[in-house]
Amino acid sequence: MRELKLMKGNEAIAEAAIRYGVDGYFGYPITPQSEVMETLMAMRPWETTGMVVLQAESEVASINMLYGGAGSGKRVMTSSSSPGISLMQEGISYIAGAELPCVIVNVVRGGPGLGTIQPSQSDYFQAVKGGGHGDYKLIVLAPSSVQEMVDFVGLAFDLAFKYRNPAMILSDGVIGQMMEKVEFDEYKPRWTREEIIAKNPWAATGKPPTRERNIITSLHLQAVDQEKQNIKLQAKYKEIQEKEVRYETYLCDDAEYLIVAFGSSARISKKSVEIAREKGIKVGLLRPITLFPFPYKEIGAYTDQVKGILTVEMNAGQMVEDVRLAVEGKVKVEHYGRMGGMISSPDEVENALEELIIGG
Amino acid sequence: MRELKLMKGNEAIAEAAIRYGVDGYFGYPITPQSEVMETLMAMRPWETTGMVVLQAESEVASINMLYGGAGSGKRVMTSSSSPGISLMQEGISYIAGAELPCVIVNVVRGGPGLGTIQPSQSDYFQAVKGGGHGDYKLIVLAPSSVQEMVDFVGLAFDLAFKYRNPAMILSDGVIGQMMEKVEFDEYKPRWTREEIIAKNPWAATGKPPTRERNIITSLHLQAVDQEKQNIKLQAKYKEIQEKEVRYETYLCDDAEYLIVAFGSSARISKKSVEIAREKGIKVGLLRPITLFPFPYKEIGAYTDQVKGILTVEMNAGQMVEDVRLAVEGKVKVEHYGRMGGMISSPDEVENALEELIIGG
Amino acid sequence: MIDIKDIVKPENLVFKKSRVLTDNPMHYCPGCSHGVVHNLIAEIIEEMDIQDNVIGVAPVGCSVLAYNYIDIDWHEAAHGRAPALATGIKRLMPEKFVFTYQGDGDLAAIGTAETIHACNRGENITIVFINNGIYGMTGGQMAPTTLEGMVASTCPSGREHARDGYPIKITELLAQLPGTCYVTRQAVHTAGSVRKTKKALRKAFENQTRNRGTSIVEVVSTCNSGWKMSPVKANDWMVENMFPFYPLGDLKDE
Amino acid sequence: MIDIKDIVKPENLVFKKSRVLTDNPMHYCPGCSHGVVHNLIAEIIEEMDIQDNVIGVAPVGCSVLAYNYIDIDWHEAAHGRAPALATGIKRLMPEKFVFTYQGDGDLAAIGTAETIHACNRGENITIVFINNGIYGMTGGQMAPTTLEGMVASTCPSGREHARDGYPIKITELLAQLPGTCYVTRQAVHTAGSVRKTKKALRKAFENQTRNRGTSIVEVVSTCNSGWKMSPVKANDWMVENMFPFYPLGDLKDE
Amino acid sequence: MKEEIIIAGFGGQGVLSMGKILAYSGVMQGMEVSWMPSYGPEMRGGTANVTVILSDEPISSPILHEFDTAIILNQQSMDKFEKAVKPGGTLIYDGNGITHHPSRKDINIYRVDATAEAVKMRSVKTFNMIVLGAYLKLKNIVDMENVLKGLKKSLPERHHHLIPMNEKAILRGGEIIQEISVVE
Amino acid sequence: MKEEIIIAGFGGQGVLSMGKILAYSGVMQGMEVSWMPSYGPEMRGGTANVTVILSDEPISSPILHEFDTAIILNQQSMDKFEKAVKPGGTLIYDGNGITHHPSRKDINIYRVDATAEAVKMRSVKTFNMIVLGAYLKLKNIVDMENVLKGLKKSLPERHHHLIPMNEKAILRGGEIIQEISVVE
Amino acid sequence: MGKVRGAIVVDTERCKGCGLCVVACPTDTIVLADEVNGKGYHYAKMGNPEACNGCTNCAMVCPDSCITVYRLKPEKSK
Amino acid sequence: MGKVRGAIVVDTERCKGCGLCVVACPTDTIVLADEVNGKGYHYAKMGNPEACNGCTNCAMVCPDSCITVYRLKPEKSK
Ligand SMILES: Cc1ncc(C[n+]2csc(CCOP(=O)(O)OP(=O)(O)O)c2C)c(N)n1
Ligand SMILES: Cc1ncc(C[n+]2csc(CCOP(=O)(O)OP(=O)(O)O)c2C)c(N)n1
Ligand code: SF4
Ligand code: SF4
Ligand code: SF4
Ligand code: SF4
Ligand code: SF4
Ligand code: SF4
Ligand SMILES: [Mg+2]
Ligand SMILES: [Mg+2]
Repeated sequence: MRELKLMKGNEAIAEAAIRYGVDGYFGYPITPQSEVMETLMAMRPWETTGMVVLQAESEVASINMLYGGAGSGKRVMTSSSSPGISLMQEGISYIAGAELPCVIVNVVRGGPGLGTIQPSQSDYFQAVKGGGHGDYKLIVLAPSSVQEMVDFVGLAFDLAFKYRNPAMILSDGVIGQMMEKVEFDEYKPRWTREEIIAKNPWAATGKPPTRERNIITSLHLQAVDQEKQNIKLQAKYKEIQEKEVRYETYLCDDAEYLIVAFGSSARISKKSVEIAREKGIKVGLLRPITLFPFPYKEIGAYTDQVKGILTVEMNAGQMVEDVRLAVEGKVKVEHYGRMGGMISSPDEVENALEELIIGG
Repeated sequence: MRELKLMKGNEAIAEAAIRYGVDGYFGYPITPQSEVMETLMAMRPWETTGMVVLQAESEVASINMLYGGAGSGKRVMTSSSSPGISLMQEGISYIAGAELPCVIVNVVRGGPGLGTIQPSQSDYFQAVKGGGHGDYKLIVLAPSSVQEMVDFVGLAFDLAFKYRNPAMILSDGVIGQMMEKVEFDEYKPRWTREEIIAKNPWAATGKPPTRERNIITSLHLQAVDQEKQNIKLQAKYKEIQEKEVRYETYLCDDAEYLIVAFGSSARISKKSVEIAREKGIKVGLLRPITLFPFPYKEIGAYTDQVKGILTVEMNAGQMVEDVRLAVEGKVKVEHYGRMGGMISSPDEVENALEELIIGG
Repeated sequence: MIDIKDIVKPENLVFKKSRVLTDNPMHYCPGCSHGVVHNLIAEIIEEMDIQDNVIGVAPVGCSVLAYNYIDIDWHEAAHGRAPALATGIKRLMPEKFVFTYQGDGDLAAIGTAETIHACNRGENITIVFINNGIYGMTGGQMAPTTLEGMVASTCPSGREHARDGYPIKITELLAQLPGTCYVTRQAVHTAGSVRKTKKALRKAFENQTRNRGTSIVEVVSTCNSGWKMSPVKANDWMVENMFPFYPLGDLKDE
Repeated sequence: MIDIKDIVKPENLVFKKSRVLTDNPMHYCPGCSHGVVHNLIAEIIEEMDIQDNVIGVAPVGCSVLAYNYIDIDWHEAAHGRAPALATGIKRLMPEKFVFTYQGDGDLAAIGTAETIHACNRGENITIVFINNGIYGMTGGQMAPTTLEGMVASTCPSGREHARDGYPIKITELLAQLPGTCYVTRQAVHTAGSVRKTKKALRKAFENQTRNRGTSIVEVVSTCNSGWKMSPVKANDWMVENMFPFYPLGDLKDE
Repeated sequence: MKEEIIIAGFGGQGVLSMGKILAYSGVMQGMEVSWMPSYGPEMRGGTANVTVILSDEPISSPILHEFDTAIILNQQSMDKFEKAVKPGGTLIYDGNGITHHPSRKDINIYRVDATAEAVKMRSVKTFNMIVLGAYLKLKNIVDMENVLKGLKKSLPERHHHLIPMNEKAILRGGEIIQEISVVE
Repeated sequence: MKEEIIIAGFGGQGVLSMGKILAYSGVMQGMEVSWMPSYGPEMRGGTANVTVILSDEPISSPILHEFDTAIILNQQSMDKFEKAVKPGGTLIYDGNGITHHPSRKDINIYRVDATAEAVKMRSVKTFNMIVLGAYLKLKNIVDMENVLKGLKKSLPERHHHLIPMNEKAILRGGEIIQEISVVE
Repeated sequence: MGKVRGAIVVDTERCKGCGLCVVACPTDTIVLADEVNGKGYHYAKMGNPEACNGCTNCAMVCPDSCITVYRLKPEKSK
Repeated sequence: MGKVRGAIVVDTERCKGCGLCVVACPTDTIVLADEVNGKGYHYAKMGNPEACNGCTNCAMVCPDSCITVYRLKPEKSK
């Protein structure tokens, strides 16, 4: 039986990590996500599952501890919020270049700079286009409930290991701080040493006489080797784009208009859809769950059906570019968003739909 | 009379900085741009113009020295290459949030991770979409000759101060390492203390009794204040988008096809245009000089004229998204690029044009 | 009997809030040491008459809002990077007094490299270091200077060195760098200690006129919120537990 | 007379390249100290019979390609971050021998915070620190350990402390952290010094079985390319100039 | 059934935990719930508030701009949230420290002097339970049995001995709530 | 007029500075020039090469895949660049250390034993000037006067006393170049 | 010569009732009020005004600069 | 009892001619060849083979592990 609790997103993701058999967490405090590490430290998983929890001296250190840990073939995770994630960009690029699986949680707050600690979605570009240098992609999952904070821990690790690619859970202050009912699976045992070696033959676990040495690296001094690596990476990203798109629709079947929104904006937009429907406006909600891979095709398919699309984001308009790329000018696409920690009300969104899309 | 020299891009940008009256340079060695600081150290501008040159302990320190220096209302500059620029993302976001002018040079190399030191353009997304957190924009200039490395120092500073916004010169290993003829202007004097205070009344230069204290900050604890700041920033970016687009065209008047390329890819593509023209293919080249603001409208205007657009980039396809956003599905847009430090030959590009656009 | 009214007269004034402090009420928790140190800095600026010639750098931490209270030009810094900012500022404006105001998480964790290298270069700045053994702003997590056994939200059963590392005496390390000229550790829990800290701060600021290198004043402080004690109790706890590990006094004065 | 042939026989073998070294020719410049230290590490791994149980972490620097030469599992690190990687690795696999192999730019500039905090936590790892007083890989820029007056491409008229800061004795600082158990400074310019360094490295690796904290072996090295001297000249210059400032010997052995 | 509540007061008044107990009670009753605090502001002191939603159906937005009920525990919160009560909704407040009493005519207003009562009961810590009791008396959306279960779930094991005291406070709250003005 | 040249050899053979002097000579002659080195590879030793373009018109791409002339100074470079000479183009090489001599029939091949000559002239450092002299003898694209100006411009002031020695080496290069096979 | 007399004026609205002045006062002059100020704090006040000698200790340790101190020069005191 | 005799074998293709072995050899056994190897380096070789006592100093300081050392046990030497 699944266990029912009332929990904050940040607490839930911590407990989910322990239950999923994560091997290590490395992090540094920052609002609005400090409860992740606090919960782990309070639960003392090193006494139960054997999970390691360590407070690093900075986010730069955290991400590089993750880099080391991931190279061991173990399940490792960090969490932070926007400024801390910016500090991790070099490390993230290395991890992506070395093709290591790991999970990075960003509980986004408003920027730029020190900004505010209130919720935001303004790190979309950073997460999906690559905030670090070089051509790489993270697998990006956007939870919109505390339950998904829990469920996506497992999903993120599964995808990360399947593709040997870092995965990011792009959450925000709303999901991190709110409490909801949440159900947990039973504890899963951590992988044994033998399982790790069997599943991750590439891992640097000590070179036995039976194999060549394993080298975890992102370095390819010669351009021709680097290009080969880039081609390999791009092929992988293409495969992910083809196979791993996840999204959810709500009242889209007869929709004449579409709202596209992720994470907590999608929750708010759901209510806006209800308000609009009450007014007789046929609008549906498409919620991308994976931000990379983005549901380009799936959104593109609606261009025959709908007359306009509104993206709702807590930022100045970021995902809207991907939606525009998806529809290729076939229908009107507009963006509505509050910024800097302000959160739209469902009514505002509904108004925006009427003004920008239906009326506009 | 302008002075004529034969110089590497990296050397030229250093000399240009001194001549333009830059006040401070802070940097950390990394290939392929270490000559910037080496040239400055060899030229000892502190003995002539009074410019400060300091080797920082890291790129994190460099960008934060820049943050401090920029807050003084002075002209400050740093340079690095891809991994180093990734480390600067938090600082860049702060500088953008605090609305400070400064110039950051990225001599891009192939990534992700440690990658290769060979030239690349794979930091386009990072530069224009925001590698750091929060909604912000850099003014991004892409030189395609050593002369432009020189000229864009002045342009970048002028735009940076005009809009109180960090500007990036997005170069690459080709432009940084190649020598070409280059002409320099006369030395300009550095701003005097009085000029600085007059031009930059916001600068933290010590609070006289005659004004309120100046506070350089990106912090807005209350969401409503942060949103105000974000709205202000977005208005500024919009103004920049409207007023500061710069690009160059080559043989576009009668073009049936268009190549869009920036930086050193544009040089190569120019030759490809010539090759294609010799074959009787009517192709032109549009070279965005400002990557933000991107010439969306200007490229969009060609959709009535051309049958297809090829973007040529030394990456897996980044600027191509902006070109697609510009044309809104009206003409076919494809990307051609080598990666990881490999450089297309003009013939390859010309072939790609025939295959992907004309034939495809 | 003398009436209070007879005493409370302008000519009898012996102590009032510095005019370099603004009237904004401070956001700090009741009893927070930050406020006391703010006052001292304001007083010194007033006494040295350098209000128009000083620039403060406040990184993230409870005191990032110091700019609301001390009436001078300020620069916010990213967490840990104040010494780098101060380097940029001071190198470009060597005639200004430049100081950083850093917490222990800031100076001794994320900003370790920037702090050590600014000191090693002997940047001619003043570093004010508020060591309250905890991350105040983010709600009481373990800091690099948290004592062994001390409870924080990320070491809820007390710091254990095997897991969490040792409390770091960063000031002792900085004192060994040839770039530092004055390194001292003080406190502000009694009037006497406040007086000493003020002297130390004054010297640390005055050193900038002599271009002797970096001056550092550590103030062993309380964070009663993070420590989950009353302000008075926190002072006692500090005397009993922090002082033995972080003994007060000059570490270097050249 | 004995013929060479009579001597060169398997039974007379007294020294050969460790089998833990691969056959790849090293990319290092002629005479580079990195090669000597690589050999020693390979020999120790062979002698301790831990080839299947050791993980090396090599950050950017000339030795980032160490993985081509020492035949063990390796992990590349970002510039300065090897101690953080090693922390991640060792915490998750405490049964493995984990070492970092860092240059002076790496360990003492960009990686200052990671190095100090790994040592302060007493991570049970071995740090091999190649101090050649310069940034070798990027072509000879000033390092934090570059001596005063020493020429590098970013201090072409010699390091001046007023502009460039002082050379930093980071090893002395690390020795003071309670987390370190063994801190020593060695060299590899003569057969005798090579023998001593080997002993030191062996102890530093063996310490991991005793979980005593961090062991650090600094090797004062040459970078004849960066120094623009012949390898032989570079050794002499090192003895004359580096050793007085970075004296050899144990700084801590607990 | 759906009830959207804001509880607002000083940090330290137990606003968040009151909301949590209420939310947990809803869970025990088999309802959907959400609890969303005002967090931060990475600074000390100041006000705190929490939005609690109890509903029979899945909750879309945990963040609201108007409420069925506002429970208001200081003047700053009164200034901010009186106007956020839906017409016909309910406002409950503690009179302590309130200088501008609520004046809307289109909402139901109740007062519970929990601060004073807590002092009387010599257990300042149960202040928030008195308020909760007042609310529960008024809005009968969760059964007492489930409230006690919720209380138990949200208190750490080591504080379970405090449950009887809290129960008493909840009941007391129900007794002392006063109607100020009610819209018919 | 346009001449696209690659000069390739060991690091340390003065490949880059030979290219720089050639390019500077072009500048002195009023031509457009570009000089693009193989840089890095953030590691020591290995080979070095530089692409120099001299042209009457603006230069589009500084990076080429085939060349009018290849000047080849070691075996590795021979393996890499013999095939990159345009048909009808020119290959000049130093025979020292070359085990596989160039064999193409569609290009002009010349040999200049500059290593040997430099040893003879007791000035190993002028090796690259001998090679340059050989090239200039063959391809008369820049006047000697401008070459000397270029030399002066590219040497730091403190090395100007070396100019006469270098001039001698350039002239000597012109004398010792041997034709191996020439396409008519 | 009479005893030195002092007095303090507390900015009661700024005061956060931390009690540090109470402890710092050598003469036990200060107490925290039973009433609270607008922010809900039991502010500091002179409980025993005669005792104050104007030593300024309280003001120096006050984190919120709430205290102004006056001292009557002994020669002026009667 | 005869003098200890040794000999070294240099992997001349790996050798980079750095000369460190030459300096390290206590018996001046090693010289750099006039010829160069495939990479252009003047490789090390025994110039004075009789002098070698097999002390391994040269091998220990060689950065490129080019040197293998053999030693004839004294009792075996004639
Ligand atoms: C890059 C980054 N990481 C983390 C944070 C969150 N943060 C803000 S202040 C702080 C630490 C505060 O502790 P300290 O420096 O000791 O100052 P105090 O509040 O105790 O005075 C942290 C971790 C941040 N703002 N930026
Ligand atoms: C973030 C980052 N900054 C800079 C560099 C460039 N870089 C590579 S190695 C190095 C320093 C090498 O010096 P050191 O650590 O002393 O090693 P050595 O080569 O001397 O052995 C630098 C600056 C980089 N790769 N990454
Ligand atoms: S949290 Fe601590 S440091 Fe911050 S204001 Fe409160 S008492 Fe002061
Ligand atoms: S540059 Fe220096 S450290 Fe690097 S390989 Fe050459 S000699 Fe060694
Ligand atoms: S020290 Fe200041 S804030 Fe604290 S109680 Fe006394 S007057 Fe009030
Ligand atoms: S001035 Fe001195 S005696 Fe008077 S109240 Fe303050 S501390 Fe007490
Ligand atoms: S030390 Fe090694 S590489 Fe150097 S010359 Fe001797 S054998 Fe050759
Ligand atoms: S073994 Fe000893 S004696 Fe023989 S060559 Fe080597 S160093 Fe010289
Ligand atoms: Mg602190
Ligand atoms: Mg080095």
